[in-house]
Amino acid sequence: MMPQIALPILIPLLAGAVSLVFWRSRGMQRFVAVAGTAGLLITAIWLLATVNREGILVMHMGNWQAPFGISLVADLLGAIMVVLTGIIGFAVALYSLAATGRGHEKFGYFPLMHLLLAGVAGAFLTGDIFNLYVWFEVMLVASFALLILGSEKAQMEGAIKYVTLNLVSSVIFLVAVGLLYGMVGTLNMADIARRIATLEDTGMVDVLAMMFMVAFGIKAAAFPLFFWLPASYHTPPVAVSALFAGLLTKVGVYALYRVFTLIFNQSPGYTHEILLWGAGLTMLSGVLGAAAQYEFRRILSFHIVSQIGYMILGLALFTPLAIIGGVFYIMHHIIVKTNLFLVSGIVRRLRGTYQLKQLGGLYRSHPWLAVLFLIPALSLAGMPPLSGFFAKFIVIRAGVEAEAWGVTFIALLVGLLTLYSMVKIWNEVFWKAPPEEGDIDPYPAVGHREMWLMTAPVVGLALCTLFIGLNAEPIYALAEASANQLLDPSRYIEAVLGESEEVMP
Amino acid sequence: MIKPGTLILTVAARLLMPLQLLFSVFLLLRGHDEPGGGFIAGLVAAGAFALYLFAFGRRAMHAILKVSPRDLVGMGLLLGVLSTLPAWWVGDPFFTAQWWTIPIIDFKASTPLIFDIGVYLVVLGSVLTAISALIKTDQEDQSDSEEATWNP
Amino acid sequence: MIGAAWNLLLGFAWVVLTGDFSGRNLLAGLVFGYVVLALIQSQVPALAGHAQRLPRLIMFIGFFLKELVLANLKVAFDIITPPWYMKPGVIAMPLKASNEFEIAFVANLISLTPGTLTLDVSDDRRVLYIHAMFLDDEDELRRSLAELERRALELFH
Amino acid sequence: MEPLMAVSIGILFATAIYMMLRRSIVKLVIGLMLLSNAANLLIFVTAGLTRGAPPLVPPGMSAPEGAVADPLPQALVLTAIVIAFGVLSFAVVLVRRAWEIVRADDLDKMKDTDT
Amino acid sequence: MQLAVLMGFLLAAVAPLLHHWFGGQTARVMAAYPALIAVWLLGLAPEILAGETLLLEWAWVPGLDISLTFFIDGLAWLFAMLITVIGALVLVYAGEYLRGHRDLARFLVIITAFMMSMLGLVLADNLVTLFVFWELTSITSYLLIGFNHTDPEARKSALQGLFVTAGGGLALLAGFAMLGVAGDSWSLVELNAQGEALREHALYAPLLVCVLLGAFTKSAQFPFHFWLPNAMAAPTPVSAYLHSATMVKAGIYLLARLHPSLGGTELWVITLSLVGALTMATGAFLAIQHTNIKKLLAYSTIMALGTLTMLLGIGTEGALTAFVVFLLAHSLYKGALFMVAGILDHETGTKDVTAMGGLRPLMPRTAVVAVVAGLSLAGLPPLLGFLGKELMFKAVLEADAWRWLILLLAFTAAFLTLAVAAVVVLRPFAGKRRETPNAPHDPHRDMLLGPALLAGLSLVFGLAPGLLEGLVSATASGIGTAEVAAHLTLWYGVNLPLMLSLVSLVLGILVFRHWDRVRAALARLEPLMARGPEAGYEAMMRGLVTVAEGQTRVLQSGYIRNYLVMTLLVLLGLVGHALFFRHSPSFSFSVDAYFHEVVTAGLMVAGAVTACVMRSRLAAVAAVGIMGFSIALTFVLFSAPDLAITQLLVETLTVILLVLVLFRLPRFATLSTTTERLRDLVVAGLMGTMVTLLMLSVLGGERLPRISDYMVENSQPLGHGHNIVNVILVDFRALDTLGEMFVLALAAIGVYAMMRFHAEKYDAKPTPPPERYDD
Amino acid sequence: MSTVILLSLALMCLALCLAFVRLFKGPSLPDRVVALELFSSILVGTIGLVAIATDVPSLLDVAIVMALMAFMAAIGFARFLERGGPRDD
Amino acid sequence: MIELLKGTLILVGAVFMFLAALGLVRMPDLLTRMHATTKAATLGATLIMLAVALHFGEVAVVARAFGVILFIMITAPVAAHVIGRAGYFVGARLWSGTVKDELRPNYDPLTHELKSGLETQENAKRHPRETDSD
Ligand code: NA
Ligand code: NA
Repeated sequence: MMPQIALPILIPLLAGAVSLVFWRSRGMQRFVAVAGTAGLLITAIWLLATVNREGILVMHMGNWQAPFGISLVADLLGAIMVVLTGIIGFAVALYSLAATGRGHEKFGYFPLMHLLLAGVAGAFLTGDIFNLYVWFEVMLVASFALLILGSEKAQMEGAIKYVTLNLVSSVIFLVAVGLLYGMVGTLNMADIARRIATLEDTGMVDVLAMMFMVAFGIKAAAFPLFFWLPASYHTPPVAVSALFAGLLTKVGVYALYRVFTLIFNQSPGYTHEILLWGAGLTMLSGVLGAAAQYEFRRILSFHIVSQIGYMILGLALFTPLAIIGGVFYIMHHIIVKTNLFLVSGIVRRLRGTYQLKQLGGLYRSHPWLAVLFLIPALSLAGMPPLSGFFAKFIVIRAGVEAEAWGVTFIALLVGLLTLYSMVKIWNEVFWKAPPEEGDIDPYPAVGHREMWLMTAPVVGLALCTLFIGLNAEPIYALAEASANQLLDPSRYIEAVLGESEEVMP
Repeated sequence: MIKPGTLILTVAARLLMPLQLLFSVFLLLRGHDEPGGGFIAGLVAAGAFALYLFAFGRRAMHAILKVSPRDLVGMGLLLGVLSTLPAWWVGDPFFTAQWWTIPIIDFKASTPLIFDIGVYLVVLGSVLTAISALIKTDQEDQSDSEEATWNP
Repeated sequence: MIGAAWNLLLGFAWVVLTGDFSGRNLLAGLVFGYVVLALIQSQVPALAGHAQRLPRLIMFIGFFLKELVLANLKVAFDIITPPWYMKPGVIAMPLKASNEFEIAFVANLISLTPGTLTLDVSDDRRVLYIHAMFLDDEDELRRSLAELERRALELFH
Repeated sequence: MEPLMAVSIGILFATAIYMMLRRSIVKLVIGLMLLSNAANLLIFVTAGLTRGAPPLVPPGMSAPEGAVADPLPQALVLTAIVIAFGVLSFAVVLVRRAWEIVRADDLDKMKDTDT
Repeated sequence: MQLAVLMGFLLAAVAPLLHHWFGGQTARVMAAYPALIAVWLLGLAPEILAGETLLLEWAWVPGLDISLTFFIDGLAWLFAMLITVIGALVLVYAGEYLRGHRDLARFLVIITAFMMSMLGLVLADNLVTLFVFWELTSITSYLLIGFNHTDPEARKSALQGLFVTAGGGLALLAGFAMLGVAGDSWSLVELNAQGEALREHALYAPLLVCVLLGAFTKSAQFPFHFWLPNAMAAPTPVSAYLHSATMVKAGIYLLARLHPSLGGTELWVITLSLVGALTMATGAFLAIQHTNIKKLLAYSTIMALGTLTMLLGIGTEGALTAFVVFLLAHSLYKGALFMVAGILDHETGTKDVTAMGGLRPLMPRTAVVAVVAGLSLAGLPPLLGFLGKELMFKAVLEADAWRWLILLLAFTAAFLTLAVAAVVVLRPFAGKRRETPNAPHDPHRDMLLGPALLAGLSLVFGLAPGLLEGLVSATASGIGTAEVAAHLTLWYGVNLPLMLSLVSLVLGILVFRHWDRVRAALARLEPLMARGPEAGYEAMMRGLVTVAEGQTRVLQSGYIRNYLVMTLLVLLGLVGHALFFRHSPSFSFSVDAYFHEVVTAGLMVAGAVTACVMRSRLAAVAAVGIMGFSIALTFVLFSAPDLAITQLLVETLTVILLVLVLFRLPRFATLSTTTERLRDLVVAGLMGTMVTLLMLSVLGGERLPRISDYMVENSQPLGHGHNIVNVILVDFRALDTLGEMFVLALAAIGVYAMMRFHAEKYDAKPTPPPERYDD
Repeated sequence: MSTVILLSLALMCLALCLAFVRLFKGPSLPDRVVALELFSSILVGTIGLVAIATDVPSLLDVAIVMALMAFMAAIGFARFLERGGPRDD
Repeated sequence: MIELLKGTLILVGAVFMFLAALGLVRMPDLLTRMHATTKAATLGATLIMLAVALHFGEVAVVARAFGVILFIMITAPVAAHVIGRAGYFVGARLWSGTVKDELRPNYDPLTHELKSGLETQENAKRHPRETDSD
């Protein structure tokens, strides 16, 4: 028994339950917030190390052999994603200690955060398609609740769109699962993959592939299904935004990777071609959205969309290098995007607004913050030698190798426009003189402890970005190994179901 | 001020609530063998308390519940998660059912049952949390504009 | 004493519900009944109910069933036939029943009897307001309602 | 019966979507309710319908005699119903709070956060 | 060497710390570092000048064939020397120029990082590594240009420079990717070894275009030249460094570096020579229009860059020799002149040459330096600039394609440059003394050290060009495909180039004499200039914002209906397409149903439809209740008691909840028009049809055996339960159930928080200000 | 299934339809609530019939829950009315 | 014999159910409709449950069938009372053929006080209840 497969789910669940039991005790909640996310991170790293050493790990929950029970499966992609979840969770937990109001704490901020992480980790580790739906819902409802915490007008308006469109996505997913079960009579993804290969009518498989594509496309905020994201991500407290920005859409991307490598790999000429179009338009439309914005978090939100395009592009090209690029991109993006949101939070804490027009002068007053912004910002724009460069480079190289000129061109162009947005922020927030010189610090000084708590995770994430950039080889090797697993689904299937064929009733 | 329930309703609630609660426990315990189980039982119990709430008001419901519905939720979740752990102790994968027979009353206890009880508590706690929050807010709003909304 | 009666009742309900009439199950039922009662103890004032009145109960059930069926037929006839024979109205019926439980019991019995429907109890609990379908002979109706109440109250005294 | 149910479920979906496209937030929520009900029913029906044989093992036996209804979709639907209940409860209250805070029932008046 | 570069970055990072320790001496201390590297490079000189090359291997990301391997040949060595030597001088100069400036430490950070990036760029053997340093120079130069960041012009210029160069950088990345793919190698050494194959490759043309885009933008070639003069917003040492030795020459370096692998084709020759010549002429032409000394110099830089490009395009042995000499000459005199310009600016407080005059007596030493450097710029003997120009004319006359056009452009550039040189040197120092904002005098020796040294070298190499022969040969051999043996002398005899020089001298003097009139005449061309490439750039940026706003307005409209419709249409489109074109729908429609079953289904539908048409909210709720109860009955009819119970309990509780909630909500209003309703009906109807078709397809299609058979068999024996559904819920699939209870709990927390917590009313802490979306 | 049961089921279904008609027509909210309440009562009977027809006693559990819990909806509606919720019927 | 009894119970039960529904549709006002539904439906359900008890004949099932009867008998009148009362007080219009209304004059819509018409000075006040406001 290898507990590390399930612990990244159980620890945040337990942490969530414990902090709910102790909802009256602020101290306990804060302690559990740090301890729980740290536990998640540690077990996740443990898991990744094990998977890296021993290959795909499987735990049959309840000791029911696959495909009868629910199996947790950790392949490299899953394990990587869980580690990222741990990193983001831990960073945001630390940040939240300083940035979260007492009201938010009292009304369930920390339990919600734990459970969001649990949902995300569960989605990454489950090997069962319906169980994936369940974790999606856990994650979703946790995000609903986090989104409205505080009940402000913008939050409400954003939440209505967020909730509605995500529920539509859930329903499409659910319907697809129902139809799939009707066809193949199983829910275990490895088993589904094996059985689908035996179907004579591949047409219906493509039909189902389309349903999954739309369902996960909404979650991933792909074009033209991303509306919920820019409508809502800038409304909640910033730590929440950061958590969402880092993890939620990536779960959708992960799901796309999972099903379109494992299950729907029969007719890539059809399915992945559509993904390719989606990827290109997603990149473009997201980045254009950002170009029109003048609010810190809105710009960042639209960029999530455009970056999702790159990740999907990796999947859509469906070559080994492209998948490597996609995985690399996901790793890079999660860290960088979260970090940018956290920086935006510090900026707002210092200046009281997210509006670029009303900001300025931070380069002079907080040079360290400028550096901390510049690292993730340039990384996001794909500037070398930061993490984003390698991510973009691999994807583009894959695009060139696959001779997909159109999307490669878009990918390059979008890189430039991303740089434009980041520089816009830099210009307006850091370089520009503050709008009113005399009124530079309208908000009381930030306490030392508070600032330290907010800065520490930002520094940590920036170091991650730098590390991935300067020492890309291990990360690349990891992405490569993960891509190899993804492109050879038989390894996954074998790990889950064993080699015997007789299991199929 | 509107009275929470009429005489007939309050009496009926007093009679029905224990009956429904009992029935919910019954559904919970035999759910493994016949229709029922934690969810269904929890929903019935929630219905019972909702009836009591409608008949006697929020404070009376809290008085009879003794703990905060949020505590129920927390306890239920904790129970649910903890019930997966004994398997670890034995070396099985999480969630592997463990069965014990309690000697004197010859009762078969098991982790699935504990799990089901967790579900029961969560369902009960969640529904009551929601309903009582709604009603409490209504009450406050009502006291803001006493009587103003009543126009038969 | 009353608590014990309730306990017994709940235990019995348990047995009925489970359909398992073994002694052990009754014991379990009594335990659960006890738990439930303990939960609601503070909310339940004195209740009148005596199990030894069983024969009366059976008689009453017979009476009630007869009323139920006959009156139902009367209403049914009016429903099926096109013209309305009914003369509905709301009447106030003075109550003999004194405690809440009795009042509620009587009120519900009246509601269950076709042709009459309890609307409400006055705030001082002395009058029951009843909607009746057939007020052609109001006195007769009042008499039969009083009879129903009398028989019902017998169960408690 | 399944084809007939398929048509019915199709109509349920249509009504749900029609409701969701209204401008009133309350209708939106009702639409969501219809939608999730329709989806649950779809899972149930797609797995195949069986009359008079619930997936219960008779007392004293180790397996049911004869074929019983597929229990797995039932379990899935049960889970889905409860999840939908939770989610929709949230949505319902959200709508109410949104109305209280934004003071508009009209979804067209809730577009400030986007543009 | 790699370590040296990396340490350099580290040095940059700790500059603030050093500044803390050394104060005003920091720049000098830090200048020692590039000087040291220069010394080390000098140690390599014997081997390099002998034509040997050095390959210093260093792994980085082997998985991607990315290495930090450095390759040093003549070309790299020359550039590295220029970078480090001029770099050290600029540091010393800057330390004085920016003395007491509050951002001196930051400046040192950025310029050191920039220097190291340049160094890495010219030494890198790997395409990707080269690109990494390439982009680093873009970023650092962006930060340098925007150094005076509170000035909107500086910010704008910085952005322009970055946008143009980074845009080109992306093209370059694509080009490199294609190059790597085409050559199946990422090492420049290996790529250069297989030039033939590359030039034949199908990707040659696109990759060349991409690479050229990168190089041209970086090197401010026409029509991307406009960013460079704007970059003069930078503090003077920066400009000096950027535009003499370094960043702008990165593109030139790259072209030279790739010459063996990509050069020599018709496409290459024509593009480079024409673009180069055009750039030359444009630069020179624009230069004489300006009175700002930095702009004058900047445009003349553009002219020089054009020259270099053109020479690479011509690509003959003579052209390559000319290339190296011109490159060196330009680096020396332009570095010196920019620093002189900085001194003038510093001392007089103005950058306008027309506002200066008669400074020679006041700043004699500066004047000498200026004159020497100016003469080199003018291409007059006995300075290196003269040699460069002569060789250039010679090379142009060897050009294969478009010879006379190129010659005309080159000639024009030459005499205009001469005029510029005269303007830059003579206007400030000669003539009548003019009053300037500050009282000028010779600057601190640190500031004179750099220009003096560079001007001196111009003179030394001009007088003794033989000193350079080894270097030029080595370098030109590295660029060309064959060995080049350069013989340099100041006097090649009376030949056509010399004639051309003479004529240009005369014309140049004429232009200088009538400079004011020339400017006035050219000013009339202003409207034409307004349509230049810069205007195109501006229009593009405006267009970007317009398109972006338009797209956002259309897509992110804020109307949830539009979002829903769009989402559903995508679903309909994709699924519908797959359903009809990938799958041939075949389904049997046999209805075997009892009356009561049909009625149940009908009631279910009727309930739903009623909920839609009801004008009363509570009636709609009741209708939903009917639908729910009918569904429960369906579950009963088809053997799902657990489901039926759950459904009806949930339905009941939902009704209660709805009623509690609706209490506060307004009544339904009719808000949509008939058209809208019709549209929605169509969408809804299509969706319903699609769902039905999907279900029928699955129901009538191939169906594999179920895993649930196992559960039915083993629920009692292994799960110890008779209710199989419940055994699935709490045992087989307990993980689902665990998730589900958390969903419920989360929903409850959410509801609770929504009802009870309003941050605005609640907030206990006065700080931080309430989180809110501010508009 | 025997004719009696089929006939009865048909009757019950007609009854369900009639209840639905009242719900549809209203005219007032209490009328609709009464219809809903009746609907659930008829369902109890229908479930009993189905239990007999299919010989599955466990369906009775559904009937019990229905008998015990379905009236809660009516209570909810009544509470709404009594507290003076805005009526739009 | 049992079959016959069962069949009769079922059929009669179904007929009563149907009548209840018919009454619901046909009756002219809220209160008279409620007359039709509450009783007939209760009776119908009772009869059918008796048939169920007969049909299965096992103790467990019989007990459950009686459970249903019991619960319906408890809940149906309560529901009827609650709806009827709410409907009446909220202003449901009575049928034109209604002959008398003794409640209306005793009800004060502003204070929601419902008098009995038999008040003396000291008992005119509302009885205190052990419920809180809600
Ligand atoms: Na169950
Ligand atoms: Na009649």
